[in-house]
Amino acid sequence: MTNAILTGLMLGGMYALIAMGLTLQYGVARIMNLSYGEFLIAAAFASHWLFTGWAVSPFVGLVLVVPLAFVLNFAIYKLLLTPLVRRAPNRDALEVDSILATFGLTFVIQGSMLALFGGAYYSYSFLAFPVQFLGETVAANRLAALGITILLGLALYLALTRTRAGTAVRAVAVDPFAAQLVAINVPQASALTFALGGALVAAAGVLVSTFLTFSASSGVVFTMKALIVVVMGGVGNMLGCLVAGLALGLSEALVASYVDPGLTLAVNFALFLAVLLVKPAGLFGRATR
Amino acid sequence: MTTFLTRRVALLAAATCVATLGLSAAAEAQTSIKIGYAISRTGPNTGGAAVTTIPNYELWVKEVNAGGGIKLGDKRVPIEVVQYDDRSNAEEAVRALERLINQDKVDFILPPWGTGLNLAVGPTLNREGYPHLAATAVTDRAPELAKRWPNSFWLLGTSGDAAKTLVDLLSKLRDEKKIGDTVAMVSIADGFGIDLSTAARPALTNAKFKLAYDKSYPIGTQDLAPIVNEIKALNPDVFIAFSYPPDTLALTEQSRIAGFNPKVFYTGVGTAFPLYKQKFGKNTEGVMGIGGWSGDSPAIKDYLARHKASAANGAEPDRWASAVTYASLQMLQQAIERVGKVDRAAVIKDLQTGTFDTVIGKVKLENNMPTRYWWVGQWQDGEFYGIAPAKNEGARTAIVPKPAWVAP
Amino acid sequence: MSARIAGIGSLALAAIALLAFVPRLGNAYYLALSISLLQYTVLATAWGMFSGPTRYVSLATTAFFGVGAYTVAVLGEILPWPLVLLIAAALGAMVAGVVGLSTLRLSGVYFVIFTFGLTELIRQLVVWFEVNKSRVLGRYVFVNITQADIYWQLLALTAAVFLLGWLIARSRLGFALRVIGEDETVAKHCGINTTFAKVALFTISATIMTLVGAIMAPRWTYIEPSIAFNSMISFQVLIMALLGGAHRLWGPVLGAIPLTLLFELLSARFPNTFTIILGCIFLVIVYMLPRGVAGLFERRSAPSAKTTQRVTA
Amino acid sequence: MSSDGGTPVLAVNGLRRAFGGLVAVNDLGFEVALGEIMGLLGPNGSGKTTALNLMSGVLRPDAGTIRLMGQDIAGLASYRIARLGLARTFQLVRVLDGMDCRENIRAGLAFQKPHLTAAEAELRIGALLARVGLAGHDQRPAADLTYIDRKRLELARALAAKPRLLLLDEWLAGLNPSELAIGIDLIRSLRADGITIVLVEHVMSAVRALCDRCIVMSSGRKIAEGLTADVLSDAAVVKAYLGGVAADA
Repeated sequence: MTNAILTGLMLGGMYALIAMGLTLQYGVARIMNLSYGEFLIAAAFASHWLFTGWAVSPFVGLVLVVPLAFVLNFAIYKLLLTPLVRRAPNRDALEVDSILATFGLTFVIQGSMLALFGGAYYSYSFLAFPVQFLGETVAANRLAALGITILLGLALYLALTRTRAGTAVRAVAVDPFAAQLVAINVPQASALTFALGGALVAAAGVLVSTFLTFSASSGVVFTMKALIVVVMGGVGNMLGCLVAGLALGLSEALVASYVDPGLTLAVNFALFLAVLLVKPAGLFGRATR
Repeated sequence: MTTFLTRRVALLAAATCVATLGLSAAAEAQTSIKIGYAISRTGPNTGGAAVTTIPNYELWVKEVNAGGGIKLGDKRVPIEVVQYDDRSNAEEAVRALERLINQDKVDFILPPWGTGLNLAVGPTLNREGYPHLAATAVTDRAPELAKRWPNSFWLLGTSGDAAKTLVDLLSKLRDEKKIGDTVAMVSIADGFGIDLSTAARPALTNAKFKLAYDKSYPIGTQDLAPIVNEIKALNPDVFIAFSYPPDTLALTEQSRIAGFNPKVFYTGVGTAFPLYKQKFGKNTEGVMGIGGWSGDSPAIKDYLARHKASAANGAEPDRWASAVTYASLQMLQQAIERVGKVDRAAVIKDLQTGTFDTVIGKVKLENNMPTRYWWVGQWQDGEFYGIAPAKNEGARTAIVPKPAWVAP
Repeated sequence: MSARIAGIGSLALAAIALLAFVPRLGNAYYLALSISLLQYTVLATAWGMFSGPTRYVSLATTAFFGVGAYTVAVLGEILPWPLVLLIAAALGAMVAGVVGLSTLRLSGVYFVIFTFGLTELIRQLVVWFEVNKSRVLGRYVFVNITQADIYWQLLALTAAVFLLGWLIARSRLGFALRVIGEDETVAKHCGINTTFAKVALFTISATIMTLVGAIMAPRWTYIEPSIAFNSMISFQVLIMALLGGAHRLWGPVLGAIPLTLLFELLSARFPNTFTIILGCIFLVIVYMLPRGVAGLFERRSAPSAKTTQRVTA
Repeated sequence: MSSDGGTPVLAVNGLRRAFGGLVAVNDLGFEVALGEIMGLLGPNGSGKTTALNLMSGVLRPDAGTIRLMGQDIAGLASYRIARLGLARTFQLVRVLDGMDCRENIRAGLAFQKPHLTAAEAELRIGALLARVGLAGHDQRPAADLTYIDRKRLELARALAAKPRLLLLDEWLAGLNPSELAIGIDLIRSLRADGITIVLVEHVMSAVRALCDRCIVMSSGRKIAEGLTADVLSDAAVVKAYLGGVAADA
């Protein structure tokens, strides 16, 4: 039992990690980023390249890749997405435009990765040894990823609730128009949040690459997983992200252990659908929009 | 207006499209042999195609053209390639082939990667009379399909055969008292995994093995730890996973971490990939998997070297379908050269009856299928050797029990 | 007015009659391309029928397409073809009705992702059923249906879809949907049973998608969940419809046809850099055509900028 | 209480609705008689709009009854309430921007039973356009209208349903003095057609000019009810407004 729960927690932590960046990008910057998973895979490739080519530990890689991703995403928001934000009269229109634009971006990034790395599977071994944790044997890399996820989540939570910039970001998430009225620079806050989301997904990519096999075309899997977690938790809500991620991870591990591994994903989706039917705005979403 | 406008736009666009295509498809005398293929460069099949199929197609074309081309009568003509991306989609694959045949008027077609796509393009290739050398499809319907489509050749065999060979090997090991009789089996919930597990289940029961665990998991499962942990608790002698590459890696990794080390550890597609060796290094020792090749044969050693030299980043071939794929290309070439002209019916006939000299040895097809396959391979000393069927030339003896996992 | 309708009607009939001769060209590739064009035309138009006026962005296209294809996989060899199609349509309508009733209260991205989740759930359940109950995954469909038959069926369906769409647009239901699309709260206060209207249209649209899946299935011989429930179809259809302009009945077609041809052209000319070029072209289109292709053809008397952009949404 | 007996057009009793801990409407009760114009007053946030939303079915009440012509409509779907003869306008004017003026009004009548024939409907739409002062604007997109014309169009749409009860949510807000005079005349003329009206309004001159009776809400509760002049001079009411809008009275 402990083992299933522990596995579920690690898996759920991974889901939450994957989704954290998107909840910022979508919840605050209002960009429905379909190329999200591609950014994750790009970071995974970067980590793989650093590790196998230059023997750079992924933890060090994190320090290199994450700031780079931040700058890159900031530039993407400023160059590609700002025109869309400007021309969109309302949130619905922006949603449609951002779906279309990031869908195009998906192809560009995926195509570039295919050109650079080919279509083959990639995987490497880092911290791939067993450790004892709470009396159970678990993989060190997954445990490390869970630890970093918790740290990142905590740091983000504190940043959002305890700092001025964080308060501004939360204000934009609730009502960009009203935020403008209280002298928050909404475009700037949105750009920074989008970039922060991009940095988080890069961190997720680096961590995930230490224990998952990936290829240039596996981005969409992560995009959809992230979207499901974000929506289930309530858009723009960090806590919701965490709870939804853990719920999915735990249900998956428990079903695999006690019911039938064949039903894990079905149960995952059923759980997601059930949550939305009961709470149409997600677990922690605001009831009306 | 609406419909009219629509059609006008459509026709205009279609006309542009046709004009562009027409230029590239100019008719010509037989100064080259035009070979077309549609392969998955994007989508979920990309991983498989990129390891097993694409490098071999490219290697073969490069080598043939470097040697002056394919011999037609007394002259050699180079190969000209037309290729498309089927986007891992059955509909795209079918349409791409129809385009290769009707627009590009290619002389021969190389098949797509994977069972599903090979089956999807089967009727088209049959209707148009192109030889269909399916080197990456495993299906129990292969004999029936070969009868239905006499132009199709199923070089990788049937899942029933694969399962039976594996069970025969296990029975022999048990008779030799090397293993007990509890088996744990997992399979991926996809055509491959289900076909194989459906065939293996009765075979195991008939051979009086005890199936302690028998479950499937969906494609895209991110963490296989619960499965491995549960199986470890059952302490089986034999672990069988009919898995796909990402899961093959994950199952191996998880087993190593959980310290699950059964006497026989067998995993599915991906075990024979170079990536497997790259990732697990010394820990590959004793791991069994689907496929294998005669690693000691000079032809294979030579092929391995050439593949490494030719492929991007010096990638190695996988130790199963790669060699078969390359062999299928050699067969095609030899058949064309024996016929001496682009006569597809004659080439099909030659493929059905002829004997071919390939990297996997002499091949003679019976009912459009080879008579020998490698079904079980094992990593021994950094190479994935075929171990069953034992009657195959170059078969090694299985190392059982599997040595303990070592720290990486 | 009626003269105009008669004119359009006879033009449409003539076009269909003309298109019916495509299989007679004797070129399997043109036939295949035409099938592809029709397939996406019908799917995108059906998508637009529901999503255009209501502005619900649905990713469930694949779910219905897959249900249709799988119905054929299971029943195709057993029952006569018209009956198979009928059963497929009924199944699609049933699923759509249930889904519609339970989900249409979700809004925005919640609906988008829900429909995606639903597709995956249906796929997972089909897989689980096949694995554990029928113990086969991947079914073979050997039915006696030629490519030309598929083409003609799709052509008939295309005609039916446009006729249906035209009739709906002129009906009270169509008007109700336009009002809902403009402002759902107002719609309710005008006495519109918004739930009924949306579910009805969702069901109609889904039934058409299911039929497309069923008609296309015999083209591939072999059907497994990853082929039938290929989520790329949902994305492609959505993009085509949005690009064409989902707010007009004939909008999606303006996205479906150029995009299908573009995909085709690019994958032929640039098999290796296909994706990059496609992505770039895509971005350019998004920035250059903010109102979809349909926007280019619309009357110049279009209202102020503010409204025009709302309509795109 | 209505003085002329008979079933009141609207009878609200014990109405309550809370959002989390905040009780937006608390034990609200009142009646509106046929042909009456009743003012619903109160400072911002006092629960007026919530009350309107409860009556028109946007929100479900936690408790209480709402009777329209004697029939309890509490908790019914908006569209059912609309078909029973209740129409409303919105605090922030809502017209269908993508449609022209005729279509906007058609939206108001197309879904009412019995259905009109096309010819009848067109006739009625024309009459309504004239009635609210939009004659000649038939094909004009609603988005191009001025603020006052948007208000007129919204009213015409509400009237298209031939409602028995009309809820006007700050319909006169934001109009300049001459527009205000026109607006007041327009509403007054509705009464002549036998339409009963509940008027939520901050413009006190309009309240004085139009309303027979008023109720005043504060913090979700009714704090005053009676003839308009009496209510507006009530000490509690003045205190609730704290000199805010009352100053303009």
